[in-house]
Amino acid sequence: MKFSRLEYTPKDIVFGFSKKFLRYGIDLEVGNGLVVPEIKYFPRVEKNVMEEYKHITEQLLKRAVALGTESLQLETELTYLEMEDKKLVAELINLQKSMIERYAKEHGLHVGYRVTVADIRDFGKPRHDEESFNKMMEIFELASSNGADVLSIESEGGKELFNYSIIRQDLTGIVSSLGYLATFDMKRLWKNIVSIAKNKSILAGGDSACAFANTAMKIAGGLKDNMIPHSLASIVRVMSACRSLIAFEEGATGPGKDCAYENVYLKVITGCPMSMEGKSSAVAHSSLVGNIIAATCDLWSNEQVENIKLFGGYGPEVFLEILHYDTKLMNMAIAGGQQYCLRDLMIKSDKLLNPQAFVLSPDIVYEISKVIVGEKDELSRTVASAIKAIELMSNEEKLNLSKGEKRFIEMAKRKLEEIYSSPSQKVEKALEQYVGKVEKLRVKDYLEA
Amino acid sequence: MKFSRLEYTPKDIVFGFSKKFLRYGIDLEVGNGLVVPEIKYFPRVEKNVMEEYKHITEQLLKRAVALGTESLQLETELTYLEMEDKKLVAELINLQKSMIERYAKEHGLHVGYRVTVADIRDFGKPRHDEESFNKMMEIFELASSNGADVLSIESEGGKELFNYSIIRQDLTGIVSSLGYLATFDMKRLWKNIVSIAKNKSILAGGDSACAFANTAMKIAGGLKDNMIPHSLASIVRVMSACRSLIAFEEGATGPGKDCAYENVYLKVITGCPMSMEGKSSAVAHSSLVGNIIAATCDLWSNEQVENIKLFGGYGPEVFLEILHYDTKLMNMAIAGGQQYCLRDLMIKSDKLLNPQAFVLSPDIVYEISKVIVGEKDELSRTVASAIKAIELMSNEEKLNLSKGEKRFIEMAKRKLEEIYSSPSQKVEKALEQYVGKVEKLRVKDYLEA
Amino acid sequence: MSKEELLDAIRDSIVNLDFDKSKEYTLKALEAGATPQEIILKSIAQGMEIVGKKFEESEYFLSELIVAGEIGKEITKILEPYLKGAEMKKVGKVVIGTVRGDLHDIGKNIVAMMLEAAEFKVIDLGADVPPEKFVEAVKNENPDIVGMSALLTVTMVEMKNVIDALKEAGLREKVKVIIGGAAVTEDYAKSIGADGYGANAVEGVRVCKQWVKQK
Amino acid sequence: MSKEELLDAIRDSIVNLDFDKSKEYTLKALEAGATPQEIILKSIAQGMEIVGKKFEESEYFLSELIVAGEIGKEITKILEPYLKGAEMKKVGKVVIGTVRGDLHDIGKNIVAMMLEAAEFKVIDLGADVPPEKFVEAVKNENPDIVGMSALLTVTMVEMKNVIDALKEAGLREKVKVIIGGAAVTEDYAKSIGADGYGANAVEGVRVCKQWVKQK
Ligand SMILES: [Zn+2]
Ligand SMILES: [Zn+2]
Ligand SMILES: [Zn+2]
Repeated sequence: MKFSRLEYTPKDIVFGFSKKFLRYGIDLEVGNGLVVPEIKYFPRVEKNVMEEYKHITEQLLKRAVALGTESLQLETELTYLEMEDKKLVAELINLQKSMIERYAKEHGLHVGYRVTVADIRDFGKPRHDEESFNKMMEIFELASSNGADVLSIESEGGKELFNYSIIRQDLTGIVSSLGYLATFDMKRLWKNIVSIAKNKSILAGGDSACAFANTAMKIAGGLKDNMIPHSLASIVRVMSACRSLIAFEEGATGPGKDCAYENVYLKVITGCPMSMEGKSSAVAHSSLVGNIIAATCDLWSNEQVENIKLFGGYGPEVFLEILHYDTKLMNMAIAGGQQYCLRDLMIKSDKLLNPQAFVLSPDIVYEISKVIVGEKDELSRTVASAIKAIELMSNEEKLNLSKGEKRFIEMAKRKLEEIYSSPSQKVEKALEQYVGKVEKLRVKDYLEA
Repeated sequence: MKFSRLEYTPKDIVFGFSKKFLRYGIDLEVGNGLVVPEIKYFPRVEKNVMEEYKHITEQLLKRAVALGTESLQLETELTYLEMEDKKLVAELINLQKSMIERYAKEHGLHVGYRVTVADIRDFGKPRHDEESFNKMMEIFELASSNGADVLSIESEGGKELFNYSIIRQDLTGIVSSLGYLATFDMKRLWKNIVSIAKNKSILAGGDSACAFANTAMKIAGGLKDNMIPHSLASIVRVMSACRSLIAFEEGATGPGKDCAYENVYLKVITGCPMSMEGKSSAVAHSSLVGNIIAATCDLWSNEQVENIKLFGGYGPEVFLEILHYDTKLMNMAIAGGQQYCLRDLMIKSDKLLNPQAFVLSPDIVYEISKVIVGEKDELSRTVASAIKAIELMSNEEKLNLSKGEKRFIEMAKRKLEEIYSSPSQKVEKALEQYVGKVEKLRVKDYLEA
Repeated sequence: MSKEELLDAIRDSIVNLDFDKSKEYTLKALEAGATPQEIILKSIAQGMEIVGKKFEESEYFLSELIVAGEIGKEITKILEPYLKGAEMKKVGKVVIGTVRGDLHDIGKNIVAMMLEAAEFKVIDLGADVPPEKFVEAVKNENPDIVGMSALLTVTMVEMKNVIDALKEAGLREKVKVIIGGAAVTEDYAKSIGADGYGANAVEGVRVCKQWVKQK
Repeated sequence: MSKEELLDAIRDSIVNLDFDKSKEYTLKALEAGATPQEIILKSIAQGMEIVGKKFEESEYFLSELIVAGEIGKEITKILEPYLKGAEMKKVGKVVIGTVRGDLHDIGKNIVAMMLEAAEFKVIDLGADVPPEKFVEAVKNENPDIVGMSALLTVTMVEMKNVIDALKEAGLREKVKVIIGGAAVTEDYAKSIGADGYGANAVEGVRVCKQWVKQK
């Protein structure tokens, strides 16, 4: 289903409320006037995997009781190694779910449980590593039948060309990757995931462009790092939104998985509830958007923290406490009808300091999303949304842009408009030249899958 | 100087503003309409101390530049081991200060630097371990002449009796410790510290009752832990405020050091700027007051974090980023004149869930502080403020109190009123009985020092 | 009041944490012909059990458990002259202390008191205890268990020194060693060769109980 | 335009990151009698130096440094037929790869490109590289340096396996080993016996430069 209108205006979009709110898991409601903490964690390598997950789950549920956190979501992101052992995966999901059920019953907690499957494919292998693809689908099945409430993935179709292009600030390559190659892979993948989730009556959550927008953000670094332009990272984010939207077009319902900070676009376009991560995910990566991203979240997350001993407890429980207070503040605002006041502070906090934050501001998101739903196909919307973003950046005089950023923006405008004049021809021609030059790039396998 | 009136009403006290705001360090202004992050850290034991501090300082200043944190404060809390080596202390303070100066100059940062001296005294030794006392004063001198902008300590006079009493919920012992023994030690200590600071034209910051209110909070634990009553922990906090006020009566000017969450009292009574720590100090200890304590802070802190490697960087820089966004939100509220709206959300978030948060609510603080400044001496104000706290707790029907809490409150009311009828007699008589029974208690050494 | 009623009244005043009343009834019970053994078994032990149950059921606080234990101890002191050398049996003996360099002893104190409430004989060496003192105490007191606590990461390393000192003195095999404190983890316990670890006071005491049960 | 003007124009178009123009001027310069050596030294090397300086002064982005390097490489390719076997001298040779189990190669790619821009010969083994492949490459290519990258903590342990495999094959002493990636720390580098560590790409390249300078 293609989305053709927007569900919110910049005025009415706000944290805790989504038009298509959800009820799932153990009495959990998401997006119906409550922001819920979503805690993510990973085991220490040197430890027994099952024991680590048991320890993490127990400490989290205990801490929730100790703090009076009534609603929460746990997310287990399976690692590459865990993916190798199906029996282990089934056992660990079972274990976590049964612990969740026990605590929820004893203490009246409302809990959701998301399982994220790793994209283990080697895109350099024939047919895009069909064996791994099948394994991923089996793990989705396993997760569904052993207790997951929400399925997610951070899929990586197109990333081989993206990696090549991003460090060369090569916009043709970036467009070809996100607006073309990735779209084929997303459609195939999400048809499958949605059907698995529907079979088991659980939720198909969404697919964050971690390998794209998050990678660009990490490379761009701090305000003065000069690795790649922040304005480049910000149009990658916009283009990533176009790519991640495909999961919802294929039937995902959310709550969306966030890692690439593109979910505010998906919320405006789909009306589905979204997870976001911001300041508290400093434990996993620094960002320049720590407050603004909270303005529209339905679940509020910490990215991932290792199960490491800190003075105040282990990593996961410490970050659950931080998320608890963040969400409590937002929920208190909702309770008093002051959500818009708090939201506006969050937006103002970051918006003009950096282009990456700028493109997350609801008014800007709205303008760009209008362009996204107005275009006829994935490729054109990818290019057109980036052009719109560039235009809005250059028109905002108060936006903090260095000379280098301005130089890039000028260049990007020319380049993107050139591509927009005949997108598929430009991309198809460019792809011919990338083959052979870009390691592991197998264009045909995208088209045939 | 005895404080006899209150500097704020519950309506006008708010984060970022203090009547007696301060300018110090490198172009740093605290309490004049800006909340400043104060980051605390400690080195890994197995590492070279100087290298650790160098690494920590560098990562913090770099991260501040990367994020655009314009104002910040670093706090070094000297460890027991470091206190043994005066040369090392001088070198490390010198090192940190010179790094701060270099970065501040290159990047236009505004930076304050607090050094906190450890209370290494063994109160069981004759004359309260005079050798250690002298060593502490030498370290204060050293810190002053090597670059510290603010001096602080978490002094422990009275804690031997407090430790004995708190786990027996023995109110006579607690009152004798905080309202009597501790006051002698605080006066002596702070006369000395204030004079050292004045000599070097730096700031005498303050003295948090870590060994008292923080200990009580830690023992009380989560909502359902049932270790000691939370209402007991909350009156310990109020009594601790009476004790910590003495530093300011002896001439401290702030910014107050927080660890025991008593600073909102000190702010109302003295008008001096105060550091507070809340949700982001979950890394050091869990609390039930993570949001409410932010409502009135001037510096906003994380307690302490080890220099441990996390995925998003080392502990200190990760927590600086979290503090950065917390303070940015508050500062944005100030910039838009919405500080009272945000403050009220912070208060409402925690106030009624637990007695410990309840006694941090500005309206409650105001009522109790009126009692504090109205009493004639340290002992009576300690008892009277606790009685007032108990009264306000029992009068608030919406306050979440278990049966056990209510049982304790009834008992405490009777007991405290009994003490209040003739406080010095009751305390002196009780102290006679504690001697011999309480390890290391040397009552005479308090009176004679 | 009959003797039986008085024994019940002692028990109830322990449960109500009322030392004055419990003392009053104890003296009356002795007058009414109750033996010290009766008072210990029927009043104190039962009172403590009720308080313990109320704590387990989250009705009482740990601090109240401790207060009840103290009242029990005080009453036992009153009974001492009547006991004529028939000492109460202890389930085991623990030498406990906070390690050298660490002045934080409140966690250790809580464990010590809970152990006493669980009828252990506790030798408390205090805070800032050097390895030699632990060794000496093990030699002289012949305990079943040695417990060490450290709040700070910097002092945690001292725990290994104590274990090494016990080994050198040939005493390591005679005792079980348990460690705890904010900085300590289960891994650390394993890595220095401790026999057990308590994440908190309740757990620490549980481990000690299990050890003496296995004996 | 004179030969000298054309050489400057090539240099400037490299600085402006304009491949089309730089190609056009290169062909013209060759026509005007410039030798390939002149173009390499006066145009490409100087252009790269200016771009490098602009990067150091935060005027240019790292990505622009990389683009300039790519343009330089493309022009060198145009010059190849004219060079008649006189290959450009490289400052050193690096075998680089992301270790087995880790598919994250973007950090490794950045380092590889920066090394090339710094005139290293780079043998890039790609991602998910098993120890045998590192050993083989060291045998066949005889590099000065081996660089390994890992983003994940779980795959970081593979780095030790590579070093062990090099030792077993008797090749460890022939190369310097540098490691990097989000999960890696300096301590870890020391603990597995690597010679160096790069906290980021810029630092990694700096370490490599120092090593070949010391040779
Ligand atoms: Zn991700
Ligand atoms: Zn993420
Ligand atoms: Zn403290």
